[in-house]
Amino acid sequence: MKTTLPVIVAFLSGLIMVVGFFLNPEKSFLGNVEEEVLRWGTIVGGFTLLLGVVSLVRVNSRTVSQKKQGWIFNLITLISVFAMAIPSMIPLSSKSAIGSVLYSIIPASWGGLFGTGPDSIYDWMFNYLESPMMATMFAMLAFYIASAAYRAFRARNTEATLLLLTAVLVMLWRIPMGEAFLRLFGDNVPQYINSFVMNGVNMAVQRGIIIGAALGAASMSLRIMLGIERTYMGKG
Amino acid sequence: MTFFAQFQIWLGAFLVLALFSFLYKDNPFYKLAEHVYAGLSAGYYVGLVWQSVIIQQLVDPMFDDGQWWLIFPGLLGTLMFARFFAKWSWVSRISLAFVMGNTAGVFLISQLHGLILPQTMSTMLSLNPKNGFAATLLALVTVVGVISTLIYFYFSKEHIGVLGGTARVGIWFIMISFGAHFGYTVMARISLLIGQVQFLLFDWGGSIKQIF
Amino acid sequence: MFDKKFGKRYFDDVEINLKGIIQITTLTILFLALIAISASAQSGESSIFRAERTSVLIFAVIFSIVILVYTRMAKQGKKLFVRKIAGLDAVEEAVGRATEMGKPVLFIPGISEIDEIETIAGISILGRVAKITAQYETPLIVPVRYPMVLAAGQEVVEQAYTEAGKRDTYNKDMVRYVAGEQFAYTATVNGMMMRDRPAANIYMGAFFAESLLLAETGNAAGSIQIAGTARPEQLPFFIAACDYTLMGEELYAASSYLSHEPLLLGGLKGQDFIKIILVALMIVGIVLSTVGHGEAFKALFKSV
Amino acid sequence: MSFWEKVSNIDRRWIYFLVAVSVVFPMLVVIKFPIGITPEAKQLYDAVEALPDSSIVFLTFDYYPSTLAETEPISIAALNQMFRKNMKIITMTTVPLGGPSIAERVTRKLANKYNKVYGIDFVNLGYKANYVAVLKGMGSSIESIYPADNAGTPLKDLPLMSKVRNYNDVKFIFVVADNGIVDYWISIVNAQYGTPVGAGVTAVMAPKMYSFVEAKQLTGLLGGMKGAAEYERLVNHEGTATRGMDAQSMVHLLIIFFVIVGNIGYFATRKSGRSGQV
Repeated sequence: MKTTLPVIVAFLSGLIMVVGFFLNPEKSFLGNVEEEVLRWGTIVGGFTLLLGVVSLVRVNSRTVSQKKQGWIFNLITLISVFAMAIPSMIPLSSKSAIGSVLYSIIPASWGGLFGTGPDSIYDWMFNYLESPMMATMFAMLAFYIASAAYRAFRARNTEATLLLLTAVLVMLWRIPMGEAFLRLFGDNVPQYINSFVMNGVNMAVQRGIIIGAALGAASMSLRIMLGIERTYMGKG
Repeated sequence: MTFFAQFQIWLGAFLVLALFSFLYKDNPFYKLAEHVYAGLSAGYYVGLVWQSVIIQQLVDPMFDDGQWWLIFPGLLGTLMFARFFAKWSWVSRISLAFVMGNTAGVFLISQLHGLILPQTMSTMLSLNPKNGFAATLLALVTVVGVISTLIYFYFSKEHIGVLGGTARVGIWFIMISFGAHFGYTVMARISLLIGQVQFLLFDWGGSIKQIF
Repeated sequence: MFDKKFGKRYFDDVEINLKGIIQITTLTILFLALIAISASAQSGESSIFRAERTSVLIFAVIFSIVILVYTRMAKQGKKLFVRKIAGLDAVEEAVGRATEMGKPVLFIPGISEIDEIETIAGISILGRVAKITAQYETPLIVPVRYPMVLAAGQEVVEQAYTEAGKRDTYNKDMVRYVAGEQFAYTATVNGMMMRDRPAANIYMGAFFAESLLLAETGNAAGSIQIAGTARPEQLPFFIAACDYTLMGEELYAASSYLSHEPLLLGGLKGQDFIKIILVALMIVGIVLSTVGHGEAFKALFKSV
Repeated sequence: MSFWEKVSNIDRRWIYFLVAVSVVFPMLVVIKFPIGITPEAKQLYDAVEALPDSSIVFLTFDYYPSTLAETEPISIAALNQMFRKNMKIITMTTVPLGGPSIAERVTRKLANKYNKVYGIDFVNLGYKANYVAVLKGMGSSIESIYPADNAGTPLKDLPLMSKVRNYNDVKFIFVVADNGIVDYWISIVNAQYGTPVGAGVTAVMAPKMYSFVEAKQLTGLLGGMKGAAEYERLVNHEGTATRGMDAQSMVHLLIIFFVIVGNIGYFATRKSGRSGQV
C-alpha cells in the first residue's frame, strides 16, 4: 500500500499525458482530461515549493530555541521570511471575509501595500533587497572567472589548449578593440568566428549533447512512470 | 532626492558591499547578508505560490467559477505536508507520485517529439559540394560535430580503434564549444559587475555627495 | 518480504507482479494505439487519433521496448559492459585524503528538484560516497536545496551507513536543508566551505550559474574537487576549477557504474543502443540529402 | 621559490583587486573604444526602421531586476528609436516581479522626453501569469488576456487599444529577455501568427539564439551589453551600455592577460621540473 498506491498514481498521471498527446483534443474526452491534469500538476507542484519554506522555518526555529552558537543569524533569517511572506498573503480588497474585517480596521488605501502587486511591500523588498543581492552574486562571478582563468586555464594538453584558445578568441571578438585586432588578420575573421565557431562547432556539440541528455531524460521518465525508478519516494 | 529614495540606495549599497566583502574574507557582514538573503528568498516563494497558485489557480476558480473539482488537487497539495509527521509521511508520496508521474509523462513525449526527432532530422544535411564551399564546409563541421559528440558519450565499448578516434575528435569539438560558452559567460558576468559598480559609483556615490 | 532498512531496492513479490502488469498494459495500449492510428489514417477523415504523430508513436514504442528489454536483461544478471570512466577513482582517493586530514567531505547533489534526472543520478552517487565515508568514519556534509531531495538523500545515506555496519555513526543532520533560492543556497554553502574547510568537495547533479561560485570558493578553501553535471553551459567552469570533471552523460554512466544497480545499467545500455540507431539514421539521411533525395526521408521525422 | 612560482601562487585577492580596478577606472576616465556593429544587430535595427511611421509595435520587458545591466539599455535604445519614429508602443511582461515596474519607469521617462501621451502613444499592459496561455491567448484577442492595463484602466478606455485586436494589428515584436521566454515568442507567436520577432537577450543566452536567426525565426539579435552598445550606436543614443563597454573591454583584456601570464608561469615552472601537476 505504501509504495503500490504511489506507483499506480504516478503511472496513471503519466499515462494520461502520453496518450493525450496522440489524441485530437476536440474529438476525445481524454484531450480535456489532459489539460485538466496539467493544471492539477501546476497546483500540486506549487505546494512542493512551500515545503522548503516549512523546512527552513523548522531548522532555523530549532537553532534559535536551543540558542545554539550564532542563533541570532538564524533569527534574522526567520524575521526575513515573515517580513516578506506575511504582507504578500494579506488580501488586497475588502471583498473576502478576512478582507472585510481587515479593512474595517485599516484604511482601504493601504490595500496596495499587500499582495504581490507593483506597489506592494513584497515587490519593494524584492526590488530593493533581494534583487541587488542576486545581481551581486552574479557580479561576484566576474571575479571568480578571472581567478579561475588565471589558475586553471593551462595548456596542459590538446583539450585544455582548445578550450582556452576558443575562450580567448570569443572574448576578443566580443569587444570593440578585440574585433579590430582580429580584422588585422583578415576582414572576414570576425564573421568566420560567428559562422564556424558559434554556428558550426558550438551548435553541433550542443545538438549532440541535447540528443544524449534527452535520451537520458526520456528513459528516466519511462522508468518513473513504470515504477522502476523510485529514488524520489524517499523514506517510508 | 527624498529621504526614502536615499534610504533605498543606502540599504542596497550596504547589502551589495556586505556580499562583496566575502571576496576578501568571510566576515559577520557577509553572514548577516547571507541569512537575510536566505529568509527573503523563502518569503518570496510564499508570496509567489500564495498569489499565483493558491489564489489565482485554486481559490478563485473554485469560488468564483464554481470549479469545485479543484478541491482534489488542493487536497493532494495539502497531503504533501504529511511529510512532517513521521507516521503519515508515506501519504505524501501519493502527491509526489502524482507530480512525478505527470512530469515524466510530459517529458517522455516532449523529449522524443520536441528534441530528439527534430534535432536528428536537422543534422541530415546535404554535403553536396555544388552548394558552395563555405556551406559545404559548415555542413561538414556540423555533421562531424554531432556524430562525434554522440560517439564520445557512448559507453558500451572501450574507446579504442575507430571508435576511439571518433571520440577523440568529439572531445576536441566539445572543448571548442565549451570555450565559446566560457567566453560568452565571461561577458555576461562582467556586464553585471559593471552594473553593480555603476550603482555603487553613481547612485550611492551621488547620494554620498548630496549628503556631505 | 519488504525490508524497511534496505529500502526501495528490494521489492516483495506482489510489487514485482504489479510492475509486470503495468509494463504489459503500457505496451499493449501503445500497440493498440499504433494499430488504431494506421487504421484511421487509411479512412482519411479527421479522427480522434492524430495520424500526423504516428512517427513519434513508433519511435516511442521502439524506445520503450529497448529500454525495458535491457533493464530486464540487467535484472536477470546478464553481464553488461560499461567502459571505465576516467576520474571516478578520484572520488575514493579524495575521501581517503579527507580521512587522513581528519576533515569532512562535502557532497552536493546539484541544486535541482528530485524530478530532475541529474539529481537522481547525484543521489545515487551519494549512496556510494556515503558508503566509503562510513567505512573510513569520515564526516560527511550534504547541503540540499529542496525538501524532496532532503528526504531521498537522508534515506540513501542512512542505508549506506547501515550496509557498511556503521549505523551508530550515522547522523540525520549529515544531509541538511539549507535554503530554497539559488544564490541564497550558494551563499550559505560558500560560508560552510570557508568555516568547515572540507578536504574534498564533490558536486554531482544539476548546476547552474552557481557552479563557479562553489568551485572557486572550494578551491580557495584548499579542497580537492570533483564535479559532474550534464549542463553544457556550466561544464567549462567545473573543468576550469575542479580536479576532475564528469561531463554530460558521463554523470549518468558514473552513477550506474558505481552503484552496479541493474536498473540504471539497463537504462544506460538501452540509451546507447538508441544512440547507435540515431547515428545510423543520420548517416542515411545525410547520404540521401547529398544525392538530392533527402526530403522524403526527412519528412518521416517531422510532426506537429 | 623562483619568480614564476611566486607569480603562479599569487594570492587570489590580488586578482580580484585588479578586476575591480579595471572596472572602476574606465568609468572615471572615459576612453571610448569605437564599437563595431554585428550583422545581427544591424538586421534588427533595419527591420524596425523599415516599418512605416506610427506602426503599432510590441516591446516586452521579460527580465528581472538582477540582469538590468545587460537588458535595460536595450529597452531604452529601442524606445528611443520607436518614439522618434512616432510608433505606437505596447509594453508587457511575462516576469512577475520587477518586470511591470521596470516597464512603467523606463517608458514614462522616455515618453516625457519625446512628449508622448499615455493611452494614445503607448500602453503598459503589465503582467499576467502562465506565459504560454498569455502568448497564445493574445493571438485571438489581447483583451481576453488583459481586460485592463497595468494600472487597472479597462482597455476600451484607451484610444490606442481600440485599434489593436490581436497580433494581426501588430507590425513587430521586440522582445527583451533574460530567460527562456524568447523560445516561446518564437515557437508560438512567430511560428503560429507570423508576426516578426526580434530579440535583445543576455550574453549567456545569445549562443543558443544564433540558430534561430539563421533559420529566420528571429529577425535580428542583440547579445548582452555589447549588443546593447551596438544598438545604442545605431539609434545614436549613448547610454549605460556604451559607457560600460570600456570597462567590459578592460576586463576582457585583463582576463586574456591572466590566461597568458598563467600559461607562461606554467611552462616556466614545468621546465624547471619542480611542479608539473596542478
